[in-house]
Amino acid sequence: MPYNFKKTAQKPERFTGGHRMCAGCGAPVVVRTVLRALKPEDHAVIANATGCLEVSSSIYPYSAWKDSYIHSAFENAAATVSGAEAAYVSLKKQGKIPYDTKFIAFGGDGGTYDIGFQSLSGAMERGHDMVYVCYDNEAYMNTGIQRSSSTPKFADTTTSPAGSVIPGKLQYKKDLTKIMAAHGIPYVAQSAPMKNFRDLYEKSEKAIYTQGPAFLNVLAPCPRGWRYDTPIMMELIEIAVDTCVWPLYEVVNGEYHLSYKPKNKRPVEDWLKPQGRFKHLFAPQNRHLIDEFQAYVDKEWDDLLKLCGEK
Amino acid sequence: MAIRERLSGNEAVAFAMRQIDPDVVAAFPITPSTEVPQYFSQFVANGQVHTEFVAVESEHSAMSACIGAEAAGARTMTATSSQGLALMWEMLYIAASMRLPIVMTAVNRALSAPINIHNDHSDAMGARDSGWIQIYNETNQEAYDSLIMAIRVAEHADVQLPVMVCYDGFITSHSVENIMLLEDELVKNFVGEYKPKYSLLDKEHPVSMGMFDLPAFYFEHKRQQAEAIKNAKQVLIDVQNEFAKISGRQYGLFEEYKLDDADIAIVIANSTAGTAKDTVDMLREQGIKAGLLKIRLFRPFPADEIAKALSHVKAVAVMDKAEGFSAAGGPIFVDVRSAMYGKADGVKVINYIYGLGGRDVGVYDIKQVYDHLQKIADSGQVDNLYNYLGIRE
Amino acid sequence: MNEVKKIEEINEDISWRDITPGGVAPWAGGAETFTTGDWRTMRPVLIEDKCTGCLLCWPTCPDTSIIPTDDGKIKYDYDHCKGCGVCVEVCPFDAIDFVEDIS
Amino acid sequence: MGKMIEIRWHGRGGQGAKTASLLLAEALFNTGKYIQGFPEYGPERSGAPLTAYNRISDEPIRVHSNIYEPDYVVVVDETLLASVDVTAGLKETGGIVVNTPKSPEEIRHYLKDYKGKVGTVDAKKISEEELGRYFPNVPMLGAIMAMTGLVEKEQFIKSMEESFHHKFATKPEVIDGNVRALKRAMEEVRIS
Repeated sequence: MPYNFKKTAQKPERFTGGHRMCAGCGAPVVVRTVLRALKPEDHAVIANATGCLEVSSSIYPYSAWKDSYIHSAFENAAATVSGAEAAYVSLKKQGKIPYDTKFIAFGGDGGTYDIGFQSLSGAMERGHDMVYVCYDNEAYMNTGIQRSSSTPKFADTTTSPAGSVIPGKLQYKKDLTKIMAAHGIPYVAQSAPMKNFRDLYEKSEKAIYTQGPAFLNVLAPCPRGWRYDTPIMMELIEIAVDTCVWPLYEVVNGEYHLSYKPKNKRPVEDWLKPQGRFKHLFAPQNRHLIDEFQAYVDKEWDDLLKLCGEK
Repeated sequence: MAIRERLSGNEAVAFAMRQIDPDVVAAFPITPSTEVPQYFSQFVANGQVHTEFVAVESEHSAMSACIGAEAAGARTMTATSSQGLALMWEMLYIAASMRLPIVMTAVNRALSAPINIHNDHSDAMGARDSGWIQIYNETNQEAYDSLIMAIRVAEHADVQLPVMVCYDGFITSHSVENIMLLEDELVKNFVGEYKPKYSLLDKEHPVSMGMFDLPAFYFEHKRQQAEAIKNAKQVLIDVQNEFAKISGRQYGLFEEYKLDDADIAIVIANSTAGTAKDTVDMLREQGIKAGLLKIRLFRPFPADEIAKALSHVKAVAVMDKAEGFSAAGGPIFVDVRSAMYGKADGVKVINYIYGLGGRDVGVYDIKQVYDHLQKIADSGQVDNLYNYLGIRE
Repeated sequence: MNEVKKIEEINEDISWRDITPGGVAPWAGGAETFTTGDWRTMRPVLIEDKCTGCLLCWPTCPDTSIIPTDDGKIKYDYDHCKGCGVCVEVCPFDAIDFVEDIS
Repeated sequence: MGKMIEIRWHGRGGQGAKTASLLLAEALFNTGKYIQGFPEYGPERSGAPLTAYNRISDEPIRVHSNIYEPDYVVVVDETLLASVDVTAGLKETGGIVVNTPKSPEEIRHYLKDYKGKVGTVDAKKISEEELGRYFPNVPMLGAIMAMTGLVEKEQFIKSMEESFHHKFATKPEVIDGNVRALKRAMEEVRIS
């Protein structure tokens, strides 16, 4: 069915207000949109890795989740939900569950790229019918903005601080989306909530209703960690996409498809400038670091275009 | 009609699991428990069970998947040993605290380092305060029986806690011995249907589990959990009495062997208890009043009952197959001695660490312990409180 | 175990006997009963005349506090709106004012 | 009360000494005995010397330790005589059976001055002729049972036949060969 923005607004909300995420946090925006892609009649079991989203959305006795929800630890949302999915398969086979249930895991980049990576890889390989959604805010925000393997190069975090000798994080961001695609699972996509949310909604719908494991990597800005003015979140997401820092694409049964190609690819300064975590790059002596960042983004973009048959 | 069979401990436990027919089993191979999921996956492959078998990529994920499955209302089981149990550590506490009645076979093996695949109780003893109910077992028969009973204890409304059924790696797990098995129907009826109060799969009543507790509630949840494990003692007694009716085998919270008139006694868990019974018989033939108390339910610890059972003895040696590194005795010793304080004060209590990393212990090794106890009983003096059996000095 | 309480009965006065075991919360979406409106220092205010009902602001709210109305526009749930201002920025028609929230 | 009999097996990893001990346990279990069958486990792989044990009794067996003073010893691989002290702790009232074409007298020479019974059987020849492959454990089982006389011969063969039918349910063609190998070993074992 073609995407109808206004119709999606009529679907019931499955993630409520009253959670304790920061004002202007990107994660709940991602969660709301992903869950909106569920058919209203379908029940969902949601697993959540320890992280900002978890501690803020499930403070006893107040749960922001209208579906069934489970948190157990930091590194194992994928394993936890795979157990629930196995229970469903078994009980359904035995005729004890008459209705369809969907399985979705949410983790931040810490719980996904790093500590939860093994459990994620295992669950994907085993082929559970589930979606793993990484809301990627590019650092361990819950514990106070420490670097993760998703943190971009040069970002200033509390464990990769920009100092007089070392200009922030020294390593490039891990390309998890491609790593997940290499698992050979039926559906992998990189997305972001932007404009009329079509991209994220449609990818969520495909991920949820594709039989077998699916992975979504979704950019989720963090005003505290990235140090930008809270209200500009949506603009910042657009800049990430238009600079090709965060390209939108999907990998369907192994085939790469580009979801969006900016008409005018913007320079990375547009992305770096509004964010306090990159402030040190704008000192005159660090110009070459911005050039390096640009060269890296260009190469990655080029590689992606080739993979997508766009070049 | 009971079925006379000969099975290894692992075969017996896998057999029990087939009869229990859990909804989900998630497990990862580790010596010496590997055979349990291995045998069980064959039952799955042959369509003999309804179970969804999840061959996870680690023990941490095994316990995580068990948590997800049990939370989803599935009767869930697993098995592990040693490092596997250690890797599960974080999730053991979470399983217990989320009040999920998972039943696990823990085939006891030493912990690294140095790496060692043989038997001692370091693994399970390390998990003794994780909130799991722990039942230790001497033989394949006892392990089989306990596993079936564990389902009932775990899922009981007054308990709602996971249970760990422990037995010795290789000695019990890989040794083929006689066993009496129950018929499938009998086990099926005994364990009954699993009807959890809350389930993630209950569409009509969606729930959130694994919530974040602020200080206003965490303490209350722990108090509630403490009550649940306290309840497990009476529930186990009831379940064991019921089990005796279908099996003819009556179990207690612990087993007393020639203890009622004993002057000297040892307290011991798992397979070496059998060896020690032979020692007791040998000593009894020599007119020495030796006795034995075999640990069965270790968590919750039946402190009052054990203190009472030992109160008339002159000298007791508590045998630990784990070095607790407290420098004040092994884990069973600490609990037994603490239980006896104020209740059996006249009794001299010493500790022996034995059998670490598969160090074999025979009838005559145990006799040395009784000889030591006899000396203490005769003199009324404890020379050494902490002792090592069979170590090269 | 005692009967399950209502979410509003789960408070700091009740006994350990009366809370749900293991911290299970059988109150799906119960967070709605918890208000976060008092976190706000700035308040988004809809300028009805300028609002075209495009709804572009609605999905961007981290607090599910923009509610589409029957007349095709939106209204605010100020019990939960934390005043982040994302909706203000995203509105193509300048139909949302952002004012200091002094009550 | 029946006396408990303890048997120790010496073989090499991959040769089936462990399987033989389990087969023996099973066969005697089928005759109504209480049994134990357990190998000594280590990280060693195929080829390494391996020990396995049996206990057999008319009463429940409670002891759970290794066997240090066996009544009988079975040596599945003759070459072990050079490297392993196969008669260590072996009771003089018992005996030892070795897989070899040599005579008991020749073998006794390798066994220090062991005074008990010594038996030899050419399990290699028997298994190759009857099974077409080198599987020494079934002939060795036959030989040790002939020496111990733990159960009546016909009863033992019948019990083993049952085990084979169970074990080789998917390849019944090997059952007859195994039964022949077992019977031949029981006949051909030389004991002095």
